[in-house]
Amino acid sequence: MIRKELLPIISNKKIAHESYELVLESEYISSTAVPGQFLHLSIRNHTLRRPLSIAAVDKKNHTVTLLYKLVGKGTEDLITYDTNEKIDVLGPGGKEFVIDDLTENDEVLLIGGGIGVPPLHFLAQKLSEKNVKMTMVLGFLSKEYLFYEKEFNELGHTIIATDDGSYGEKGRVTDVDLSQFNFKHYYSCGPLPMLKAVKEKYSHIDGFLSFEERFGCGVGACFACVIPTKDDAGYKKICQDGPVFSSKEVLI
Amino acid sequence: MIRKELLPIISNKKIAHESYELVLESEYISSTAVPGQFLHLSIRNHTLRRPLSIAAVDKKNHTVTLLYKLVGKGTEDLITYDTNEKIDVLGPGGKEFVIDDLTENDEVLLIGGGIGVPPLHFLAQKLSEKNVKMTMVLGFLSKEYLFYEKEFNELGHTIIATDDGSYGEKGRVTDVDLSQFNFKHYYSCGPLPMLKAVKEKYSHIDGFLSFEERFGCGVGACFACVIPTKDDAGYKKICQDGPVFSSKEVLI
Amino acid sequence: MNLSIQLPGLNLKNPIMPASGCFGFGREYSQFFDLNELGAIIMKSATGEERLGNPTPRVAETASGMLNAIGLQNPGVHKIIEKEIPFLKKFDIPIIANVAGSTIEEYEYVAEAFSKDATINAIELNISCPNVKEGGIQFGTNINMAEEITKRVKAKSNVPVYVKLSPNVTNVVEIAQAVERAGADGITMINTLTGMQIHLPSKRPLIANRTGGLSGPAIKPIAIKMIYEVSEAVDLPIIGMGGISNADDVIEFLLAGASAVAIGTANFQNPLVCSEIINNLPKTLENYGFNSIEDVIGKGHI
Amino acid sequence: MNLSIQLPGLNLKNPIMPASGCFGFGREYSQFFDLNELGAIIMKSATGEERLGNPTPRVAETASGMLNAIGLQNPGVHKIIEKEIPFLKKFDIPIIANVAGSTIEEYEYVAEAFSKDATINAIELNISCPNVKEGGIQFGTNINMAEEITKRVKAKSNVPVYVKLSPNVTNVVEIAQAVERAGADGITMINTLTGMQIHLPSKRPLIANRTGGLSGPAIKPIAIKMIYEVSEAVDLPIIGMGGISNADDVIEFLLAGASAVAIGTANFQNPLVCSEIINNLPKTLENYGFNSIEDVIGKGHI
Ligand SMILES: Cc1cc2nc3c(=O)[nH]c(=O)nc-3n(C[C@H](O)[C@H](O)[C@H](O)COP(=O)(O)OP(=O)(O)OC[C@H]3O[C@@H](n4cnc5c(N)ncnc54)[C@H](O)[C@@H]3O)c2cc1C
Ligand SMILES: Cc1cc2nc3c(=O)[nH]c(=O)nc-3n(C[C@H](O)[C@H](O)[C@H](O)COP(=O)(O)OP(=O)(O)OC[C@H]3O[C@@H](n4cnc5c(N)ncnc54)[C@H](O)[C@@H]3O)c2cc1C
Ligand SMILES: Cc1cc2nc3c(=O)[nH]c(=O)nc-3n(C[C@H](O)[C@H](O)[C@H](O)COP(=O)(O)O)c2cc1C
Ligand SMILES: Cc1cc2nc3c(=O)[nH]c(=O)nc-3n(C[C@H](O)[C@H](O)[C@H](O)COP(=O)(O)O)c2cc1C
Ligand code: FES
Ligand code: FES
Repeated sequence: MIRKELLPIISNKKIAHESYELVLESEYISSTAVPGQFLHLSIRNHTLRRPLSIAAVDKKNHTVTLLYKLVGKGTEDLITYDTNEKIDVLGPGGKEFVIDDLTENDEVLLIGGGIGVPPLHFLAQKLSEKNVKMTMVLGFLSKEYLFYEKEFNELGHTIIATDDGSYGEKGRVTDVDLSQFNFKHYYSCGPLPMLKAVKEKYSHIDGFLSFEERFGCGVGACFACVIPTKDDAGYKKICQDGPVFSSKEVLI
Repeated sequence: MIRKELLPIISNKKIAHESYELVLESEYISSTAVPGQFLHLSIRNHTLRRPLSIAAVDKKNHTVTLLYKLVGKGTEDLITYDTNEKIDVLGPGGKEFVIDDLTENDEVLLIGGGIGVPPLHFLAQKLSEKNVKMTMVLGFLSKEYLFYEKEFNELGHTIIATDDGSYGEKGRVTDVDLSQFNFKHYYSCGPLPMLKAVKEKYSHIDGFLSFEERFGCGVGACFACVIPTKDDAGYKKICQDGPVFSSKEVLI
Repeated sequence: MNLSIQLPGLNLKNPIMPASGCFGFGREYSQFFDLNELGAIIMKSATGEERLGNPTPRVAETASGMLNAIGLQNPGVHKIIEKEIPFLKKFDIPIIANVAGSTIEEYEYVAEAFSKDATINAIELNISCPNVKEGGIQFGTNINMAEEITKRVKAKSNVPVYVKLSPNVTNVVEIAQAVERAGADGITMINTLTGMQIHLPSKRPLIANRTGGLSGPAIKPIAIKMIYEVSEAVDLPIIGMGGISNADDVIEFLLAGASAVAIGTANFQNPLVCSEIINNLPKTLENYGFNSIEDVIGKGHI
Repeated sequence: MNLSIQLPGLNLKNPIMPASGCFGFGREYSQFFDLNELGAIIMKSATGEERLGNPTPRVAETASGMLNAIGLQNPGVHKIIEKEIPFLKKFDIPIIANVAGSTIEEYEYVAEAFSKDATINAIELNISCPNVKEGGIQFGTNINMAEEITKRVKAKSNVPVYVKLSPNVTNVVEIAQAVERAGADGITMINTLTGMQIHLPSKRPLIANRTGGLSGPAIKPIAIKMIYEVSEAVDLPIIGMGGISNADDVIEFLLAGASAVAIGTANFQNPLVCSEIINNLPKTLENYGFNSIEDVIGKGHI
């Protein structure tokens, strides 16, 4: 269930070019959130909240980690929050990446691009607990945008790709050749063009995609965030039915 | 000349019921401001600045003191500023209380009510330097609203009046009998009804009145703050030609 | 303090209700507070058939406000009666059905369908939606069409009809008088003002529909002015809306002449805002020296 | 980067100018920066005779905006020519005289007087002031009157005439087309939206005139939308205004179709805002990949 909480900020620091890590304290969210879910942050002087995926939780220390990119007015103001402050948060929201049918030694693929990388880290944490075999392909604009490489390496086989080749493999995440693997599922999050390419390249695999859209309410009431689907309704709400959808249900 | 400065806040504390003291650091303002002038403060999230009279300056330590009453949204947000912060200020603005024709031992009357008291303190500081004999009548709603009594007593003969009689003399500042004195000038600041009563009671004396109005620009450009006057123009701007006017020129 | 107020068809325990389209059909917000606290609920606009609305992005943030171009997406009047109203029935609050359409016939059809459902207490006639190609605002910006559609919908409705006015007009008073002539039981105002935001990185209107409806605190002064004028020109009760986010705002709308208020955009920032305002209202009314809601209505007029 | 732009009668070194009524006649702001930095200056509205305006309070703060009801206070066209223009003459910037009045005859009289002064480069015809009983907005909200007054004033003017449009209309495009037919050389938009704020402690409209004009960032989406539509419907250059407070806003207005912009309310918060925007403009244009002002105008259209 979504709760409205005023959360203490443990830290809010830069981790790469235009990229920041925000750690919040919340016993409720750290103990109930699942990979794929997001928090909806109220940033001072902004009419609308901003959605950010949960990148990690620490049940023992009751912390929740968010990773965000500086893209506009809201995130510009978010970086000004200090450790001693509190921030108003709605969450956890949305549906998770489906992993219950996975068992030990199943092979899965995680593909993330830019600000789509964060939710995959939380997912990788959970999958490693299940001892699922992961191959993770993470795409960044260039070396300076790279973050969390160490954290991902600790969780499994990680391949970094940069558009300009300044680090790791040069090119897009879908250019990486993984034909030797036999994946049961793929999990992907990133910009729409990337998600389309992934869905196309791995059309033979049951995959799960996490989408983004500009939110109004973030709880399913305003119809701001719909995405076309194959069912009779013809649409689903990203904030409530998503952000994660099966590759088979969405029309993109 | 009016300057736009970002000033460090030395202190911002409560001094009486709904009444606060804000001390700012500014070499420019502390060394150039004269009694009767005001500062125009930019308070975060407010489209319009808020005018506050200068209540005291300390040339040695480069500080400027403002005293303000909590009356609405702007002042509610002003009390949230901390010592480590800075605040955007325009000033000093407006014309001063005329005192150059006063010489040692001249007798003058200062009458202030509520948030009209602050500018009189700065004036009293200047007059005491000139060894002018002052009688100061300060009106407050009740005892809990009383502030700066000690400061005024140190500068001269001070009479406190409260509407409910909870402290000092009961009644309005114009009820106080001062017939034994022979004042050369009076200087007054406070709510309009009080200024009218003062102007009427002391019509035989050349006085100076400080007025308030809702400001737009605060520099004389927008015509938001006009007050009717006897000259052919028929009006003057409180922010630029005032806030202090001679009792002979204004029509109230 | 007694917060109740009686309006045609609406027995309100307090004057606070969520605005159409900002509260869905209540389900999502019922996880944040007990909907029984509300004075009433206004449902999202309903059309004759299901509508998928406009392409996304549908919302954008503006200074103290937001733009939206949802485009009346809704499952259609019958699915609403079948699937949503049974949920709302469980609460002891008046239900206002918001009626929209592309043609007068569609409006009539939707109003008639809702009128057959005994749980609907009143109809809000939305002739002011700026985000659809046909219908909506075109009915709300023309005196004759506003009068005509109100008459026709009234004839098909067996519950009181509140007409929702658009602020995108030269003279809102004329429109209000027209719907009064046509037999409206009340007025709700204001709907959103048409606006646009251009997204600099892409050099294109941010909202896919290009224009959207402006709502939030930014438009409050416009709503107050229009309600103030309309309340002096017509004898109909007004449900006021436009930028309300706290109890002080509610009192400002009542002073301007509204008899109750609806809260829209503020729900997105704070899902508990309706509940919090209802709880703060008695204390706030007291602070300003009022003893009841009736005591405040229209008292801001000179 | 070259920020210059040529408009009828106006050779602008950059597209930034203060909006009428928010910068007086320049004197006060000249103590904050060198007025020669400006692209041009628009003077406060002038009437035939001196006017004392409305009673105070005349301004109130709103969410991301403000209300004003100055009521066209000004010393009258002759005193302005005699006392104010000599001061502005000292600067090397185009001067736009804003013309107002209660009757068409008064508008003609003021325009003619300014036309006789060689230092005036253009006239801004204010048919959109919401704060005076007669004249002003009534001319700007009626197609025929807008056309008529534009024709008549054009006939008396020997400098280009820019007509200032009111946003308080159902269809601003019709008004824009009417003034184009009447021979206007350009359009300036938008003037303020009529609004009201009720002061809770006194239970009365805060502004003595009751209603006032809403300006500031709150109205920017409405200005952008109207400029976007008008620029597609007429062939006249548009000077855009409404809530501009930084260089990004300027680019948004140019993308919407404005050829230059005016800055009003923002001057009150920051007396240096025009100067700062002019200094930031080259860098900001570069960031978004533009090489000139021409390069941006109207590029936000799909
Ligand atoms: C479910 C969900 C999870 C997300 N998780 C993350 C995350 O973990 N880390 C992260 O950095 N970002 C994430 N985003 C995107 C993030 O919400 C936006 O980048 C942010 O709201 C931008 O706010 P702003 O005010 O800074 O930018 P704005 O000024 O609003 O816009 C600046 C740019 O950001 C883009 N943008 C704005 N809002 C969104 C949005 N809702 N979705 C996608 N793009 C947007 C716009 O295209 C624009 O170019 C997520 C979005 C959703 C819907
Ligand atoms: C030249 C000048 C000097 C001033 N000096 C002081 C001072 O030293 N100390 C002090 O406490 N106040 C002073 N004031 C008044 C002060 O500016 C207002 O109280 C303040 O702006 C209120 O802002 P707000 O947002 O809190 O109140 P708002 O929410 O704007 O209004 C709340 C109440 O304050 C009153 N008010 C608002 N603005 C003004 C104004 N400009 N003038 C008078 N009343 C107003 C309104 O009537 C209203 O009832 C001065 C005003 C002027 C013009
Ligand atoms: C996202 C959104 C969706 C809306 N949908 C509708 C709608 O379907 N029908 C309607 O009559 N009004 C709709 N409105 C208008 C609101 O009901 C209300 O009139 C307007 O937003 C002003 O109130 P506010 O400032 O409190 O939001 C919508 C507003 C928003 C923000
Ligand atoms: C205090 C004030 C006074 C104004 N006076 C005039 C005026 O005399 N003539 C005029 O045409 N517009 C006048 N305006 C309108 C502005 O020129 C401008 O059109 C409007 O404020 C929108 O721009 P902004 O949001 O940048 O302020 C005035 C605006 C304000 C705030
Ligand atoms: S953001 Fe409101 S329904 Fe998804
Ligand atoms: S406040 Fe603008 S002229 Fe005085």
